[in-house]
Amino acid sequence: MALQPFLALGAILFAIGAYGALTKRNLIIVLISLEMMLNAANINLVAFSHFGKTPHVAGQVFALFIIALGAAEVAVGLGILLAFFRMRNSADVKDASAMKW
Amino acid sequence: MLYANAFIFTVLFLVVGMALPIGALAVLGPLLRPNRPSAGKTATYESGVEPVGDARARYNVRYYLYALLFVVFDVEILFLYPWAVEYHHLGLFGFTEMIVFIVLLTVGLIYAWRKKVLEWN
Amino acid sequence: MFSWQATPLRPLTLLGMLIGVVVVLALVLGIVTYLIYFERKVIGWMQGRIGPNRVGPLGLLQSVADVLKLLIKEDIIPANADRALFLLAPVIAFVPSFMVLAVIPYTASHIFTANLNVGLLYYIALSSLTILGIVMAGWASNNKYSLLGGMRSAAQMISYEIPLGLSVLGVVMLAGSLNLVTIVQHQATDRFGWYIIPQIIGFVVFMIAALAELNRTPFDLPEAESELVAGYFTEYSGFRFAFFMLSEYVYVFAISALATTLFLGGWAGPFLPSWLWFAIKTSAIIFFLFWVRATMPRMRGDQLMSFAWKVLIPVALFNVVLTGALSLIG
Amino acid sequence: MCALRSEEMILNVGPQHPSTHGVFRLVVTIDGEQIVDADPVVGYLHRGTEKLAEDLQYVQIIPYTDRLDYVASMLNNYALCHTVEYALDLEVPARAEYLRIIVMELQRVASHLLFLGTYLLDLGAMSPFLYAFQEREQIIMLFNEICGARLTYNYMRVGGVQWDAPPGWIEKVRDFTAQMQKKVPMYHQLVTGNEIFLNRVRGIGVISQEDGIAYAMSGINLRSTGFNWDLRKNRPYSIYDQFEWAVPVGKNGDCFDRYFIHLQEIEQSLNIVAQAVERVPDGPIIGKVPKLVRVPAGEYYRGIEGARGELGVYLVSDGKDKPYRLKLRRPSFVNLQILRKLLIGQSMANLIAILGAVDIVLGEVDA
Amino acid sequence: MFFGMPLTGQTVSFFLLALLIIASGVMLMTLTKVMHMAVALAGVFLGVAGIFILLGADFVGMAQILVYAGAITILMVFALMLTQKGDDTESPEASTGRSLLTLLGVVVFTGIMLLVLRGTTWPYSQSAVDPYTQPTVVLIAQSLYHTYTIPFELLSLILTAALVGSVVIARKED
Amino acid sequence: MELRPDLTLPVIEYEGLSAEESADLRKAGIVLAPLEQIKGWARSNSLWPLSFGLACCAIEMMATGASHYDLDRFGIIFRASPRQSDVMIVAGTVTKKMGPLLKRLYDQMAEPKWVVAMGSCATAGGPYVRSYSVVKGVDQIVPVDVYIPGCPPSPPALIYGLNKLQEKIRIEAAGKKVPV
Amino acid sequence: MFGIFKGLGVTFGQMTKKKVTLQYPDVRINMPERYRGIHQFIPELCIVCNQCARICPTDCISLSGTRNEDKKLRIDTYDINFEICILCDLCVEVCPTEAILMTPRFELASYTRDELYKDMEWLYGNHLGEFGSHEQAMAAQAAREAEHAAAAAANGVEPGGDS
Ligand code: SF4
Ligand code: SF4
Ligand code: SF4
Repeated sequence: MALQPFLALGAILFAIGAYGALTKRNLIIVLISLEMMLNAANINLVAFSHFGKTPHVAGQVFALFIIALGAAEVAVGLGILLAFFRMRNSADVKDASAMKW
Repeated sequence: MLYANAFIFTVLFLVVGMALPIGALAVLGPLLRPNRPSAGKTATYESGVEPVGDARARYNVRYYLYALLFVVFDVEILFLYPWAVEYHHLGLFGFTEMIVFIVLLTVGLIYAWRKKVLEWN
Repeated sequence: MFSWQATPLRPLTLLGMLIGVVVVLALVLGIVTYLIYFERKVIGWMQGRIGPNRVGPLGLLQSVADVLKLLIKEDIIPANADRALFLLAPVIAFVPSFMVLAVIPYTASHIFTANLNVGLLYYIALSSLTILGIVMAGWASNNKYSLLGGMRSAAQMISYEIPLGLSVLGVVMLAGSLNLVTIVQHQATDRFGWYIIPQIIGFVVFMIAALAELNRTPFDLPEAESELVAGYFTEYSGFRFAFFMLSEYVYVFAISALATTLFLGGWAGPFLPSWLWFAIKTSAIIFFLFWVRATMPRMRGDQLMSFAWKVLIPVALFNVVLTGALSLIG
Repeated sequence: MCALRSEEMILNVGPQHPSTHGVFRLVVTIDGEQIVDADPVVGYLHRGTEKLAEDLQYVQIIPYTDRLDYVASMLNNYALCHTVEYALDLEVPARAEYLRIIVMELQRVASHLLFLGTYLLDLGAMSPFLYAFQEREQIIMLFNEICGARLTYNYMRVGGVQWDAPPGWIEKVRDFTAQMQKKVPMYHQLVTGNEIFLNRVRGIGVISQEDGIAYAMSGINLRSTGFNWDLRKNRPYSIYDQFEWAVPVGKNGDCFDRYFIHLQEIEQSLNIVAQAVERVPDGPIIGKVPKLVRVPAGEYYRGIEGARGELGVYLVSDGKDKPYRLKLRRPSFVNLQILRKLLIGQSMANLIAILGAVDIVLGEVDA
Repeated sequence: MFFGMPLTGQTVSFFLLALLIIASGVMLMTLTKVMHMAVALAGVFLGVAGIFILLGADFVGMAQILVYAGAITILMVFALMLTQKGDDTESPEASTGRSLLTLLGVVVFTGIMLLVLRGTTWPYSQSAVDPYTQPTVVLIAQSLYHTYTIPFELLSLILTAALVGSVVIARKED
Repeated sequence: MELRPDLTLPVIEYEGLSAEESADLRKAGIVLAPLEQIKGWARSNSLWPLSFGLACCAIEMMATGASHYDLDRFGIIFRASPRQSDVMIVAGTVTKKMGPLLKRLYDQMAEPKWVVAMGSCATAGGPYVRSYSVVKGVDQIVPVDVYIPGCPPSPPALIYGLNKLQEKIRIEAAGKKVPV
Repeated sequence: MFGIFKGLGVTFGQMTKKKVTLQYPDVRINMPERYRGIHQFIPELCIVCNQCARICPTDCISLSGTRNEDKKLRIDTYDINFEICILCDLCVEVCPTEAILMTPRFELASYTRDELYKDMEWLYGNHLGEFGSHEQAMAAQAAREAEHAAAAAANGVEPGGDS
């Protein structure tokens, strides 16, 4: 196995996530898309840790950090979203763009 | 790559584990089961009476809060595992390191406790 | 002795593994069938009854009849249900329950065991996937009892997963490994013997959390008959329902096996063959689970949740710190 | 600001539901896990007993009373016979009175045992249910021997009882009483001390004394609030005044008190039975009653202490052999009225504990 | 040979996993019912976990299953249940034009990326560390608790902050 | 208790079957015969009733499930949801208000399903046969397989009735008709 | 905490106790003498006074008789409808000649409702059941119980006795 396929997969996953983040209207789905982008990044990190010039476990450690940060991000993101939802009774991006709350 | 064999073994568990329900439900089942759906039969059950309203109402925020706590603590546990594995070699430094970590999260737990997140009603 | 563990991957190795997996599957199906029988008998005895005794000698074929019956029973897909998820949910719930069995070291020679370095974590991670199946079942049924049952079940299982994960940390610290095989081997040489002795707090927390993870009395709230009819599988019939039962009982076996491995020295023991030791220890834990079921009333939802967060998690954390401190000193 | 609050949902509990003890239906409106409204729907077992009775001779009505509160048939039998005897001003032979007391108090024990069993089953404990049924089965067998039926006894008659005790029966009752008195501590060990159980019933479903009286409650539900009211003591009938026994009362009016009084009443009833079996006199078992009972015209009411409260029979007669109107005061039905008040604001899990402790029997609620 | 690669178990697994990930991802974008999306999401997460394991990072793979497939998916499902009503669906895009444009942009971006990936020669060695000589957990622990102590402690701070923050936000009303 | 000579034994001979065959069916051993008979064996030995008590008879039904009679011996365990139950034991009085609900519950049970009318109320209205609010027999609402007279039928009578139902299932699986 | 352990002790203690379960239908259940089961009717004794039919709260007895040459009434038909009979015993209570009796028989489940409508002949032969005579019934029962005891001994199970 070579490195490229993994990087390519990461890129594709990232692209799917980006598409979702840009077009979806449900804020939770947008958040999900963001998580997918983080996952794509993790694939790259782990792939480099396996194949890199000097393979090292550091890539995996960073992937772990990103996983943890992703969890924190989801927690806070959903919290904000729920607060917003409480104001507007909607989880739609369009309603959020007003940002006057 | 012999260690990978172990993972292949688990993958086989996945395959066989999926094959069983699929085989039983999708293949064997239709051959053996009677199937006579009717409007009455497929109606939603609710103690024998007609249900009022949709079941999929919005749910109490409490469930969500528990899930939230769960995510945070899950991550904590995750970081405790490598620590526990290496504990013998980490010594006092590792111990204090982890105490700080645990204390910080306990602060979060106590905060949630005080904020009555852990209360049901 | 043939072992696929050290053989490079070739078709023959693969075949060997496949046979191993199928053997495990067959064994598990048999074990589950007789677990149900055993449960009915034990609970019956504790209630002054006999339990099944008429189907086959001593009623031994009772569960066989039940399974066969469920197989040939119509399964209903409610009109209001979300068809796709309704069909998928039992599979999502069952597959992880079977997969966790891959890492359990049943015998001294690990032909049926994936000797993973992260075995313990593998168990905990995979078993959490079942929750998704349960929530999906509750949601897809579009039935109020199911949905409430599914939500409660999920909330309960996630809450108790934390103490479960924390309670085994002490064992990991003592053994210095997440590999279940290594953990068993360590127990054989450890100066304290089985980890139930130095890790008694961990063991108690583990057993309580395990009961809750299994949705068994006194934590059987989600499928509490008297409130929510049958909980998240209220709308399930026939073999789909059987798969929920199956995964429940596979978990009963799996978690007892895990407890045996972590705290009771796994397969190790004198004189008898290793698999027999394993079976004896696991049966003892399973018996305990049934015994509790025959005795306890059910806990109330809010008490159940606050028990997990306010009692079990602090105790488990304390256990980790205590184990750490003690092994620093000693 | 309440958008995040879950929406209210209407959930039907019953009529086919494992914990409604029959075909009782409760329409609860819940918000998340909290009950905001509860609406009991009765009538799924309305069988028109009172109307049927208008077309039946008094002796024919007795089998129908069996089927009212079907877990305490002896007491129902007695309520009717007692009212008719009162109307006729009949003397009941002493042996009959003793036999009546014995079966009635055994019936109370059986009924309370059934309550204990089903209540604990509702709370998720399986074994106490089966243990309670084991003891109850022994009482049922005793009844079976004396009157040949297990549930619908049709045992009492106007002026006495239908069957005398078979040989050895009194001794069997004595043995059973002694044995059962030893069994009660087992329930305390198994249930009363169990922390999980205590947490579920302590302080739950509290009825205040004022409420209890305002809702015309009676029986254990009323006594649990600390109000000492037992018709056997307060308006004595039969020969209850000849025995030594106490009326257990509670303090807090919560589910635990109701559970606990049930157990204490079992002890007290056994106490009465133990005294009664020692003194059963010889003699006839039925008084001088005309073959066809005709109640003189007028209105009569007698209330007795049923297993669930004041069981009253209100009889209007126009002098014929059939009642002109028969109205039954069914304690379950009256006690049920407080349910809504108790349930609102509680969580779903408490619903079961509260509903079970109010202890209704559908045959009696719907009649 | 398979896409210019030798047909080994690893290659096959990679392609299967990639298929799972991409299919789940595409499903996630095209499904209309939000609950179905949650299942697709679990598919993506599990697939990625598989990739990690394939790369020898078994601990990270398990972490991925534990945190993403187990915890975050459930949290998402709960959040969906909390905010959705009934059999809610993701409403079809209001402006199809915009999403088409986005799609185009994303496809172009991906194409460029892939081309770049292809064009670059990545200097890698196959020899350095056989990840299986020592359990990865141990390696991770060593670097986590020696080299990356500060980030690790910061992480716990962040987690606590996230917990407190989201509790504050989510429970503002009472 | 001593033997009572004047009691009958519940021995049933099946029409169209030899004595041995009947005995076989009664014994409920595995019939090494066509698929249908195995189906009959499984179904008859795993009858899960819907826990559904209507009135007084339900108390006797509970007593039958309790330790002294122990329905679990026959593999009979009560299920709370009609989806998972095979047999509906109508234990008690069916009122006109309850009738439609009972039908609905019956409809919601999965095939194959059976109905046992327990007690004279469910059979024909019983003591309330002249009442204005009672359905005169549950067979007016759902098809009934076994009627158990009695008011209430004692636990052994219920067991006898359920055994008859098991026999009916086996006979029908063997392609025969139950003797009427 | 100790309450829980006490409870566990109670259930465990129960496990070794003798089981109370009656092994019906393998072992007969002997209902007490007075048990109110299915009726038996003895035509020779009946004087067709009609009291039983009149007292029956559910009207499930129908009878008819004719007057003999010797001016005595003779019963012709006597049917009890067990669909609605509630086994209340009132008919037995009023019968002046004990022509109608109750037997401890309870096994009358049937596949049809019609089968529950029993005529005089059936009621007469009721206490004999499918056996020609009392001796036969008893022998069959003894054989059955012996077989069960043997099977139980082979299986090592306590045969359920009476409680
Ligand atoms: S048949 Fe008799 S015991 Fe059964 S429900 Fe009807 S009245 Fe009650
Ligand atoms: S037992 Fe009662 S219901 Fe039956 S026939 Fe006699 S009087 Fe009528
Ligand atoms: S009461 Fe007795 S004698 Fe009179 S008709 Fe009836 S059975 Fe015959």
